[in-house]
Amino acid sequence: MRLVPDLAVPHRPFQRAAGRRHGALFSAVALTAAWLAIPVLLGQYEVFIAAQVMIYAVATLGLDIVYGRAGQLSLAHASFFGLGAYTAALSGPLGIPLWVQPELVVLLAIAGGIIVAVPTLRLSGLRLALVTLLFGELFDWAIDHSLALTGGSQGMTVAPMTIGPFNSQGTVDAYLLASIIALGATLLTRQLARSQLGRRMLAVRDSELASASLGVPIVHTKITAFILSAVFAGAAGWVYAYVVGFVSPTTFNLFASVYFLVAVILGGAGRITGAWLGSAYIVLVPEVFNLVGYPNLFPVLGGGVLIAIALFLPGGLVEGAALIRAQLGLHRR
Amino acid sequence: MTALLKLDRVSVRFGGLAAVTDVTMAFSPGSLTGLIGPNGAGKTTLLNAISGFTAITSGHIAMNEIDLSPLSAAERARLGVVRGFQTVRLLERETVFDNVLVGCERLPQPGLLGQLLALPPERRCRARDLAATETTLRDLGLLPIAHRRVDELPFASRRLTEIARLLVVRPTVLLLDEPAAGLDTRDRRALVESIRTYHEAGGLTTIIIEHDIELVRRLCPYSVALDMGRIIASGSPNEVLSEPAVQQAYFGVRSGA
Amino acid sequence: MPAAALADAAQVTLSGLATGGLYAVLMLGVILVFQVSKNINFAYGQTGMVGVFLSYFLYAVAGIPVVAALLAGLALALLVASLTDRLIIRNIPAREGFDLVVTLGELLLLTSLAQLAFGTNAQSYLKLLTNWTTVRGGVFINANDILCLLLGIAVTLGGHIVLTRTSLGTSLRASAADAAIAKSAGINVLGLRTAVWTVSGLLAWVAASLFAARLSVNAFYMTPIVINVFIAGMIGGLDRYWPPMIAAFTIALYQSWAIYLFGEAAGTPAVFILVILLLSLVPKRYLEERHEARA
Amino acid sequence: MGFRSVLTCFGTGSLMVLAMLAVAGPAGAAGCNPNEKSPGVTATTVRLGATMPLTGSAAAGGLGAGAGAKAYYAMVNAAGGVHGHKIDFTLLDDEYSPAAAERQMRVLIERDHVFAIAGGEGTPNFLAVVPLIEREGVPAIGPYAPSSELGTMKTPHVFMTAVNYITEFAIMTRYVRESDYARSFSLVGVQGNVGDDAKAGMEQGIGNPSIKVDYIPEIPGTPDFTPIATQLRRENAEWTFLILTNTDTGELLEAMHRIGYNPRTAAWAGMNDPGYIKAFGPVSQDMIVAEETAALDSSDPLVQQFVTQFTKETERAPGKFEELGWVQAELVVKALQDAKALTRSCLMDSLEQIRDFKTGLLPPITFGPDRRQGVNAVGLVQIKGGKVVEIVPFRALD
Repeated sequence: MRLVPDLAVPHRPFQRAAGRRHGALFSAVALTAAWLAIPVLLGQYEVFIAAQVMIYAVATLGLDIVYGRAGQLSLAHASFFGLGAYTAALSGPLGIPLWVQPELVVLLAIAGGIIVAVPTLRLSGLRLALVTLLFGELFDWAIDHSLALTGGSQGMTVAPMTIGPFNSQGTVDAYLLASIIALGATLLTRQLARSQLGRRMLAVRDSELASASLGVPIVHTKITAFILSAVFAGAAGWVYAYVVGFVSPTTFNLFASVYFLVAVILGGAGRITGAWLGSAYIVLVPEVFNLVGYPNLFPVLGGGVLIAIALFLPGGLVEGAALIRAQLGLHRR
Repeated sequence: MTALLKLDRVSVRFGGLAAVTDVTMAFSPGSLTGLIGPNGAGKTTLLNAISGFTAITSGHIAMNEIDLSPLSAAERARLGVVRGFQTVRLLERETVFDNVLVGCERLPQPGLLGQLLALPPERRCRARDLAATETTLRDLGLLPIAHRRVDELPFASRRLTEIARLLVVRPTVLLLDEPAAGLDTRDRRALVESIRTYHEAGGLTTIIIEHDIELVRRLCPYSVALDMGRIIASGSPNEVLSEPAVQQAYFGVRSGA
Repeated sequence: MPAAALADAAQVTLSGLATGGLYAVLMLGVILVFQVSKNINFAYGQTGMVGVFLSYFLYAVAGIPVVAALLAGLALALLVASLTDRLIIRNIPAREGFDLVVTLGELLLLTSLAQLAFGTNAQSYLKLLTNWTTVRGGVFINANDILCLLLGIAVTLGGHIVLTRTSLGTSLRASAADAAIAKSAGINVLGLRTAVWTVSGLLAWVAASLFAARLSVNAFYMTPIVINVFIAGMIGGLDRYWPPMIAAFTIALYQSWAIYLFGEAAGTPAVFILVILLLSLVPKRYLEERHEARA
Repeated sequence: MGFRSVLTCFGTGSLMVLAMLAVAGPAGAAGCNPNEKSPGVTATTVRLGATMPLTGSAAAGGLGAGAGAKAYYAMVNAAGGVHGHKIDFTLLDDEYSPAAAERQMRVLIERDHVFAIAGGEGTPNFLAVVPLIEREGVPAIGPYAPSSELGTMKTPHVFMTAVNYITEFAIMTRYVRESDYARSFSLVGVQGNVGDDAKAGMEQGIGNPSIKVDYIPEIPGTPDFTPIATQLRRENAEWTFLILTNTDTGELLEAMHRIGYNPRTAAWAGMNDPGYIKAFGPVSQDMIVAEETAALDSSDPLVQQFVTQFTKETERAPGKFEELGWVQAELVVKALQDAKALTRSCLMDSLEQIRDFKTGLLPPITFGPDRRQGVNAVGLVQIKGGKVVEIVPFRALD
């Protein structure tokens, strides 16, 4: 018996169960079909809503990185979303060319992520939450007090992004644009989950002591998580502004940040499917309430859902579904 | 043979409380040392001081002539000084496999973009890490439960998972804090066997805190007894246990409790 | 310094200290809750708000006598506070930040429920002495300011006396230090905990009522206030007593001076800058929260 | 795969969407085209929509105006509708929030496919939807959204009956200058377009560049007005003008009162409201308030007729907001009735033909091919002992 791994000798890579491969292929086909069906079968408004789900999914994936994976509670997530959105909105008046904007959004998000992350690295729990909250308030304040540029609380119109025949405020075009970043963000998150970086974050979340004992650079990992989450939110916000054509501070306030938390926790922290489910919830459920004429019930439900999930299903919907599957014996190994 | 790890008059104080006082020790490469002593003797504090979780008040700790004092716990871990905890700390919602895989942190890993974009170096490193993990799991008999979530496993498997995570990349110094606590006799025996074989094959330097004197007797050729933060005896476990000071510390305390 | 400027300065200081007094009332509730249950309740301000809204609704809309309306509002605040602990806080799983998340959920829930049930405005609430004013040396002294300031001082001193001089305080500190040991010493830890949460509801309701007389009121009005109180708590440290209480007064004074000197717009960034400065300058030892238990 | 090929693989649904967008471009005053295909019109109905604040801090306005409009449409429908088309009026809640208004307007235009936007309540929430309205080319008739951004050919689809705040404050300031010989003024206004307009109007009304207006911008829902009151006391102007929400106006006056600063005051039309006067009457004694819609106890037969008809429809007495919603609906129905056909271009054409339309509730309304501001006059009232006394009837600036 050789007990010590000898790294010089190549090993057979570890194989996952074959059944999973088939499952993944099946879901990929089904998702592609659904993606194609939405703009063909549904009306203009419904396609717009589908695009919103995808945009919010990108931002939710971002919060899932910093909170769901790295365990750092950020109440400034909507502000990063707003940072991207206002970059798009202000690019018109400030004359920033389109090709510069994505880089600018990423740079601003990195800068914002660092600004929030660095003072909070010494903190945890309540203090971290409060500093991020304060940062969010500061963002709101900055918008409110830069009237000439942003229109303050009245918000501002965003000129569409046009490239040849492409117009970001056209329904199908918006759907495509949202699909592109949603796909990119999902693939990036999937790769993050497979990488050592992703596992480092989980380690930092579950125990900083254990992480240190494994050699995980804790500070570095937290900053990376904050930056990645800010970049995801910023990118989503940037596309949001171009697709919706209008930005105002209420979309990016504390409650918006709490809704993102609802999305992450409802879906299941640290799970890609969870972030998508959560995003669908925060976009679609208000629509349903609106449809039946009670738009104000959504915040009530949001608060209730957050409490109920935290109390009764802390793993979120994804874990709940897994539990049900296990109960039904469908997934016996 | 020169010592690998040297502690020179190490003291740790918490406010007015002296947890460890003037401890001088040397551990040669490949040694396997049992650290014994009653509760509150300063064993865990000493382990914390070596692994960097507690700052030392005075003295020196050096490994291979490198002064460890200015290094953080994570930096020491990357030099190969790794430790386990009394309470098992795992990635609760992940599988045994992923928990062990995270131990590959101590191998060189690609940069941020390399990892996120799955560039070729990342693919190579991932293949390397997967292989190391699989081997370790097989060696420790964890392969059958590799894809179970750790939060649904019995304590013994969780403990073994934690140890696998430490061993997946060969450490230079392995520090274990009561690894057998909470295990039944059969699991203890298996654990002792795993540690012994790994130790012999890998030539790593191991320090184990253990309350189970029998286990120390079976496993460790050498042992050190601490009481009130000071070394009161050292030598083979049998020698140490027959020292009057150790008898006094152990049974004195026990009868007083 | 010209007399007018001096009068202005006194005015600003007085109004800042009055707000500080109410912050201190809230802070005592935050400290007590933190000590017995190691939790922060983001919905703390809303606990008082729902009480105020209910009493406003009963008094101004339903026409119920003012004392009955006030008692009903108080009862609601006490109920919400104790249920927050009994039904929610005690049952949450130990996951990263779930206590914060769950009370954020409650914040959202209470705010939107209050909006649905009572509408968003509770204007022209009880005046609570805000309409009594007297002039001393060019400074307009409002009776409500004095009331708030005195109440803040009384609560601060009273809290200190209860915590240090009474057997209740001893039990409290014992369960704060180690609930298990306190329990074995015969202290009814759970009962004490419920009592503390209920008292926090009382304090929140008192402060919310006084703020309602001073401020423009909507369902969110307690949120920025409670955030300031939490910030003061963060600066002072919630496991201590005097530093957070003093921080409560100081932050209110600081903010009203910042607003007076640099205009309404300066309020938010002034606090942010203060926090960032303190976090970067204060020694790390001071900021350390209790780490994970024994490694 | 190029962008176009992606489009083709989506099939006809998306192409129709694209075609619609192409048609919807900037319409302008192209004249009446009776054959144009307009959404929202069936053989028996014409669908109209509006968003108003039905919840939130400004809900009173939206609820009242909504009730007024619904009562008018009910009356018209009971009488057979417009050219045989019953009016199908959808009112959605915009919470007085620009973001919510934008979402709801999208619902009206993209999901419900309304023919036109009929009325509205609130400036920031309506300004937020103007780009969408203009992009989709939907006529919007008579929203109550006073703003200098609207009422010009920059926004050709929006037909304004609300006097903008420049005009309102210019008329009010001129009256104060003439009657009181006032020499020093301060203004507290909702920051942004609203406050800026009021300030510009005051400067116009003062007519003397050497007299400056001390302007303090305010954010709606400011919790503590003491700092603003202290600042006002420092400036110590004879007159303080206010353009804030009703609650904020009252709270600010109380804060001023607390610190012993009691200048003469004037405020925008919103304070001409029983709820406000009931809550803050004592601190608002002698305040001058603009009057945008006729007093409900006016002797004008048209006003009396409105009160009677509204009461008959709803079995309750109207308030100011109901009056506003009613007159918005009245203008919409007039334009629909005069339209040569129920297409958007013909509706626009019909609106442009409206000259000196007397409702009694608003000053006479006049639009034109390049005129989108239909009303330019306000009256003035004064709050005295918890009652409103008219001091100047509707008058235009010049």
